[in-house]
Amino acid sequence: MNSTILNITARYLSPVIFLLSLIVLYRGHNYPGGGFIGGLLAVSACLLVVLARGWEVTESKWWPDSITLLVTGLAVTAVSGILGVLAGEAFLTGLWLPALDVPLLGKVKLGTPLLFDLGVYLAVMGFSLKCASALGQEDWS
Amino acid sequence: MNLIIAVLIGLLFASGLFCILRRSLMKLVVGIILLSQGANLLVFSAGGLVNDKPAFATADTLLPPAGHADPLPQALVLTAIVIGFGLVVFSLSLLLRAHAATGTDDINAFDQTDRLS
Amino acid sequence: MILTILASFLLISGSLFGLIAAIGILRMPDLYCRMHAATKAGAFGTSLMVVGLILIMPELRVFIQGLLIIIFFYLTAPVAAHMIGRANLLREKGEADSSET
Amino acid sequence: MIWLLATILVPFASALACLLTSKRPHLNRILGVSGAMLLLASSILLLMTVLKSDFVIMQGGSWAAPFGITMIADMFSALMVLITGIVAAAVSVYSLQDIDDGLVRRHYFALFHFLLMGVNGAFLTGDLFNLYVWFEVMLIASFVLITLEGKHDQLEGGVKYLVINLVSSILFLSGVGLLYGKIGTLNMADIAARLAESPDALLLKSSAMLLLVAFAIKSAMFPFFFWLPASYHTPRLAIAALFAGLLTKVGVYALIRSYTLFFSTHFGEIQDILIVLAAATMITGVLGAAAQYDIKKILSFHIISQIGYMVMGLAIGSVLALAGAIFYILHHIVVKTNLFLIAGLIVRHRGSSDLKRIGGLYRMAPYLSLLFIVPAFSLGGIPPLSGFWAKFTVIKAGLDGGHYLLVGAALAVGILTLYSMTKIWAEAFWKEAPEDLKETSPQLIRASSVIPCVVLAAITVTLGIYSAPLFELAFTASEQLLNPEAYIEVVLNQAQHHESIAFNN
Amino acid sequence: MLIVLIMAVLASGTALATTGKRWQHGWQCFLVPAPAAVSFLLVTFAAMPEVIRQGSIAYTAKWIPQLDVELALRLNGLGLLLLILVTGIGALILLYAVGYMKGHPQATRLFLLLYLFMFSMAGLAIADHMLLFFIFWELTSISSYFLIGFQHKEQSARQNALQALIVTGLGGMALMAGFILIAQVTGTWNLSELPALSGQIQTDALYVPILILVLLGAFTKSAQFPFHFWLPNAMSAPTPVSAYLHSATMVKAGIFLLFLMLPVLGGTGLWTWLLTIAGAITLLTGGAFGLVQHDLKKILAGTTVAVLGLLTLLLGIGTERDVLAALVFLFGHALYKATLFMVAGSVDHETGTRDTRILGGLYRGMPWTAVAATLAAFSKMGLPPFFGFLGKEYTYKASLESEYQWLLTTILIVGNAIILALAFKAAILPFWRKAIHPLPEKLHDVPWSMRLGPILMAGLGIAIGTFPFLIDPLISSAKSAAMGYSVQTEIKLWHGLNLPLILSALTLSAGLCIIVSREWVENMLRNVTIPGPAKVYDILMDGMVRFAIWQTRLLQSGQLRNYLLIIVGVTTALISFKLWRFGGISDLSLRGINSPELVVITVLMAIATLLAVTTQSRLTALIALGLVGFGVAWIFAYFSAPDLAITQILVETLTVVLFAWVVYKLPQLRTLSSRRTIITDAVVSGAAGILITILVLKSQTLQLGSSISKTLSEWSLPEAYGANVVNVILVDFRAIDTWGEVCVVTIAAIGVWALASGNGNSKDRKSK
Amino acid sequence: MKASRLITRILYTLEFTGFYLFEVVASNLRVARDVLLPAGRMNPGFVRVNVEGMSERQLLALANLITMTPGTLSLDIIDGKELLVHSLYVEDALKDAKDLEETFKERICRVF
Amino acid sequence: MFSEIPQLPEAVILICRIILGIALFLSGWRLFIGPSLGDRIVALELVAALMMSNFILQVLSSGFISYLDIALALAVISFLGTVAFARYMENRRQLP
Ligand code: NA
Ligand code: NA
Repeated sequence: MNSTILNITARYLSPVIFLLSLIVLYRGHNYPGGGFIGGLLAVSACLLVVLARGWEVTESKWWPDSITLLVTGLAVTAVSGILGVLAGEAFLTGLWLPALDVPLLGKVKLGTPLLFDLGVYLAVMGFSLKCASALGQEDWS
Repeated sequence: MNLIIAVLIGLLFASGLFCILRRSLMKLVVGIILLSQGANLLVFSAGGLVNDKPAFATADTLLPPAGHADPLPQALVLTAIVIGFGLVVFSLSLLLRAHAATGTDDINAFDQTDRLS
Repeated sequence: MILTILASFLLISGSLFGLIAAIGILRMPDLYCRMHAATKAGAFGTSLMVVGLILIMPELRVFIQGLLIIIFFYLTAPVAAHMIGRANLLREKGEADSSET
Repeated sequence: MIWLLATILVPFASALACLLTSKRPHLNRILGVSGAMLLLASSILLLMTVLKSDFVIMQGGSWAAPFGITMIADMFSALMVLITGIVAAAVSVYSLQDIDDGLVRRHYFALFHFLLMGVNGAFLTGDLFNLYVWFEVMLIASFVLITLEGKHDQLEGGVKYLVINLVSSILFLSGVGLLYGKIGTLNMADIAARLAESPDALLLKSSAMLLLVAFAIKSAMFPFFFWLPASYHTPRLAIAALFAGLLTKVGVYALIRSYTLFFSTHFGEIQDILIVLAAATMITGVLGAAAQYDIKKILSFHIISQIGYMVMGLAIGSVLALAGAIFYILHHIVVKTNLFLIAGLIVRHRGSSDLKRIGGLYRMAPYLSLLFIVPAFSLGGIPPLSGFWAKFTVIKAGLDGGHYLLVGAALAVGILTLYSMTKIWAEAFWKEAPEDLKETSPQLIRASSVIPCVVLAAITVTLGIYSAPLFELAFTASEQLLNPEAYIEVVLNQAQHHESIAFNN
Repeated sequence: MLIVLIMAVLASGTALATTGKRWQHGWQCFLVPAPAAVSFLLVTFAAMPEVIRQGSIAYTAKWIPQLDVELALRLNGLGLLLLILVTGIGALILLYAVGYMKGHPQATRLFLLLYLFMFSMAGLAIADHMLLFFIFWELTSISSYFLIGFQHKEQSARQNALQALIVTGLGGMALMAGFILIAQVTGTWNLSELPALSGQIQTDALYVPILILVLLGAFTKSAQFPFHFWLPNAMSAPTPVSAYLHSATMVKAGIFLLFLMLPVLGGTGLWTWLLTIAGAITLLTGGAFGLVQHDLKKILAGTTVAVLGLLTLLLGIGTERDVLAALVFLFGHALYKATLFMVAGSVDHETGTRDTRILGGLYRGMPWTAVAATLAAFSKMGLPPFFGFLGKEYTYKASLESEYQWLLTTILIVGNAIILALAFKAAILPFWRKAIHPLPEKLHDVPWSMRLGPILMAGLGIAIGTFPFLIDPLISSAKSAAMGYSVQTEIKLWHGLNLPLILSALTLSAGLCIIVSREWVENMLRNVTIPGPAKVYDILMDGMVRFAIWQTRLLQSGQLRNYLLIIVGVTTALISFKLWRFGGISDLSLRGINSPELVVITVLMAIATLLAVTTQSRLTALIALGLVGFGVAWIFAYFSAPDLAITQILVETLTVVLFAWVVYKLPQLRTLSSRRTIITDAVVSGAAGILITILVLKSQTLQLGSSISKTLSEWSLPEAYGANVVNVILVDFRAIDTWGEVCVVTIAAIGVWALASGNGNSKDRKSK
Repeated sequence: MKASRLITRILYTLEFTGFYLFEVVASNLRVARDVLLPAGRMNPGFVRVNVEGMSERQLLALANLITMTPGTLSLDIIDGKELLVHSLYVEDALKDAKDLEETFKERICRVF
Repeated sequence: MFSEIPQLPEAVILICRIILGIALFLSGWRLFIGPSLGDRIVALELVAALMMSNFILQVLSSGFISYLDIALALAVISFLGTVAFARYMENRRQLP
């Protein structure tokens, strides 16, 4: 039986948490955070929705498929490593773009380590969603 | 400070070990969790404990503050926490499945595979 | 100086409200009453401390994050209390049902 | 460097590809097998590179050596990676029949490749904590594989396997932590270099012991082997073969690596313990096998007893002994994998691996008899198969070092090994099939199940008759291990090189 | 190259044998034995002259230089003798086998194994490198294993095969160790170089172990007391196999080894004592065994054992005379014993029994076989002018010159008399006495392929006996090789009326006495039979299996708790021992406490931990664990690890959330253990915990050198563009770790999903 | 027109915020008193508030407000019509419900 | 990254810590004694709030603002935990 209050709260809160997770992901290189923490926050957002609306919500179209998340995440980590190899350096060598000045965000420095962190973010999300649905949805008998 | 943390780590290890020695399936998970908490704390404290000086580089000196905490064990523990997370969730699932399949929660009943008949 | 005193006052009273919440959940007779104490005083205490922090560390980051924490707290704490209370209600009802049958 | 990376990236990429295609089993199988073949190819290329230049090194992230993670292949690593490639190729082909579509859908091939990735990572890393990580990759993949079907006995065995190996991981982690706290570095070469300067620190000894126990559990040494006989006989035989071949050997690899590289200054203190453990491992393992009446269980216990010989090589510690141990590991991986695969064929023929319930294979499947004889007698140390040379080398090293009791144990265990192998032979092949079995017709066996066994058996015979090239490599590896200065210099000098670049920037 | 050619021909025989089933009719009978015959001819007419002229011919090729192993082959006189026997008798036996196995579904396998065995024996004869010798030695054991177990459907055959393998295998292990030690002492692996180095070996401290190890090898292979018991049991093999393996060749391998080692290890008191005593006991035991048997093959096996004992005894004394006697005896024995085994096989083949109590009057149906048997029996009895007579004469000659002449001579007389009686019993009686039972209706002689061999060899026995000079060059060259120096020998049939001749007569009369009173002797021996080494073997094997079962039950008890208790206990003990040994616990760091709420947190965590351990409620455990996790996060935060603290909080909560979903599907938390168990466990885990505490405290006091993280912190911002050093480590400095970690969680996700989504076959297993 | 509505809305919001803050402080002082002093005057019980016709957002705000104000705690919405409230000082359940409705409902509907 | 550590009497922080310590202990106590699940959840929630207060103090004592990040994360996740437990409490009676 779902609670209306929780439902509304989740509707407002989840996007905020999700946004927060992206911020945490991006800021991770300079502040506490990073792919793992960001990923877990994103999962929290998803789980909040699940808690509010039940597992049916995971069947909707926009719900992320956990295997895809996992594979994408892993692939992104590997790609960020292979880019280093393509540049003639060792695997996972950080390659950086020159710093950009972006309005609102200030100085932005983008590089493969951030890409790597993004991979971690996706994979962690995939992992947690997969586990959550396995534990929460299946009947285990 | 170290003494109290050290005792705590010892306690976590002892309790974890005690739990995995129990026959109740569920205690295994409890034990595994306690043990990995203990191990994480152990690695964390092995690098030395520093209060209130996280390893964040400041913009002016480009260095973390003098006497900052050792970031490396922290990174190791972070990896270990994540790995432990995966392992704990998997262990839990395994126990659930084992419980469902065998219909018992007594590990002593799990002796079909390697007892000499 | 005034700011320091004010901040100190806020910090200490924030902590005190935390303590009150703790005493509350220990002393109150039943779950609902305990929830009164925990939900109100817990959120309040922390918020006071955040305000104290903002006062003594006048930085944008502190302000934004502090505000975020307070808003978040005041948004979620009632919902959490509602969920617990509701669950408890349902549970009591369920127990009553099962004892009837 | 590219091949070193390839031996890890290829299984990784294969795993991802298999993950994505699990709903199409046919495609999944093709990807799984071709991934293994690619892995084999890159491991051969890695070995060739190592032959040319002694070491292949990659500093992860291009960070100078003790600061980033060093991946390095010396001869020992390269050989281990090669044998992994061989096992991978053989088992993947064997899996085509042994693993049904249901298991393929449960991501068998993805797990298979993740496991290989972990194994290769463990062989190639030059960083202690990174070794822990690869161990975990390997372990969790093996946990999943062992329980993949969810059968009763798999779950039972899996629980024991899991708990004991988790304890090992915890000990490993604690050991690494304490070691780091003590000497402030994780790079193995750097640890070695730093320890050489201050050899007698007490805490090192305790972390050395923690790591010893952790690796001893992984390599199923006495008295830490219990998880292995409890679980190895439960999964499908393709999976068991993979485990039997590779997993415990990663533990042995870690033991050898740590006690030749960075604990070499403490070797004297640990030698006695290793000798006792090696002898006890051999004996308890072989006696365990003697007590069993199921092919899979017999083979499982033999893994333990053979681990004893490998550790014996390490414990003796001479060039000859280590070369013998390395040769032993390589030979044993081939043989043991093959025996498990053949056990699978026996089960296919007879529907069981219980010696009391089967028989008559000598008449029924002469090709299988021959196929079994080769690895079985090789395991028993019958000349001129590979096992003989392995055993001979280790025993000779033992006699040269004056370890007479240890050698005595090794010889006696050799005979008992033969006893077990002939037990399987006599009961499964020679003995007449029990009445109730006579009518059962064997299941279809596809060529894809036989070819890997034949190839592995051919390797065993070749390694026996023409073992000189491999011994050449094993001796090179052994000398590299016992003279770690070159290794250390390669790792750390590169460091200085990079450091200068770093500061010039 | 010649040697290699001979080996190659034999190897080609192996290949031919795989098609052997087709070649069983008419002239095709010769196809299978042909390679053996060719190699025999090569040996006799190509190799022998060379060996006699040069002393030896050699061939060396590289093999495994890293282990000092090379393909060193060298054929000297001794090897030549063995090679002639192996190939010559082998060819005849193969011919016999073709007839014997006609129509047998597994004939091919037998031919194959016989060739394999022949190849190994030939290799033994020509190996110069000790390890090569050992390889062939083991190969003979293995091929004999398969041959003994040929009738594999019978349990006894399987058991006997195993017994032979275990006994000879043990000897083999000892031999390998002995060889390694010899190589260690002398620095060479080549057998031909050893006689010159014998002084070095015999003065070395390792001499006694070497001697014992080598003798173990030889004794087990040659069925010397107390390892003789496997040989009679090996008679479960088909007759051609028995004939070949257990008379002519394989058991001679041990004697051959003794010949080889005589100039290396021989000549010492220990050598003499060990060999003569073992030989004498074996001689008498073998004879006694033969006397109580009724099975033709068992009787023959008994005499084989006896003869092997006799040869060992001679080699134990080890002078030139003894060597000569041994060589002659060995050669003669090979010929007549192979004949007699084939005869026994033929009798079995035609009558269906080998029981001497039943057999009689066979000369009528099987005249050719009867003649061969009789000739061979005479040779065996040592009657002149048969080959056997020569052997016996030279034996007496040798023993009369030895130190304990009368004791040894008496033993030899008794032994020879028994052998004589056994020859009578096995080869004369079945043919020439009156038929006891009616013979089969159509008793006829065996096909000629089975006749040719016995007759040829029996005829050779009388030929050589009459014209012994025929073998002079061969025996001389063998003797030279055995002594380690060149000698010329002339073998004569007639030495005049001397003491040995009188002793021969004495032997004959003693033998006749035994024949006459054979029933009484049989009964007497049967009554005094004492449990022998065979019993010991059984007890040992049985004990081994029992011990194995006991040990496995004890260690692999199936109880996870026991496993963990052992692991934890041993680990704790090992580390505590190290700490105590090196005076570890004196300098612990015990710094003060300055944070009140950290104390509270720790105390709470401690209580929560204990609660998690003791509670019976799953939920309480879960919440207690959650509190522990929060506490850890608190500690992380307090000690400057914000990333860790956040991660810990998130992970902890998610774990609890995931748990909460299934908490009621989880098994109950029950206390199942007994009080005593609980106390034991508490003590062990408590000790482990205390140890960990001490280790942690120690880790804080000792620090060597500076940590690499200093550099990491320095590089973090300028080089890796990140202020958060921990994150930079995770995604850049040590990104490979993180990569692996991501793989771990991926795999874990697959695992959890696989465990959750159905259970394949677990349901039908459950009903079991 | 629009601007004036916006301004009124802002004013109402400010008023509401002030009210909310005051209630929060008051409620916490009350809690402090209840916790620290003997609980003689307490009379816990349930009160049902009619919330028919309120939008979801308004419902959320109402529940929140009730919880954060002195002595009351919203527990559940029953069939979308009634808000079940736990109160520490119940004198007359109906009257209390009326009070709550009057104090909060209008303010909330004005702002949200 | 690090701000200047504000000029606050050390005693203030110490007092706060002591108070929070006691509060923590008391809520821990409730956590242990329960008796109902709801009580425990409430206690755990309070522990989380007290932890957040502690992180605020830590900002003051270290000048490291990012401790607030932990507090924020804690706020998010503790809400999730509470909701999960509450859902679990509801469901429990439906399960056998
Ligand atoms: Na772990
Ligand atoms: Na293994």
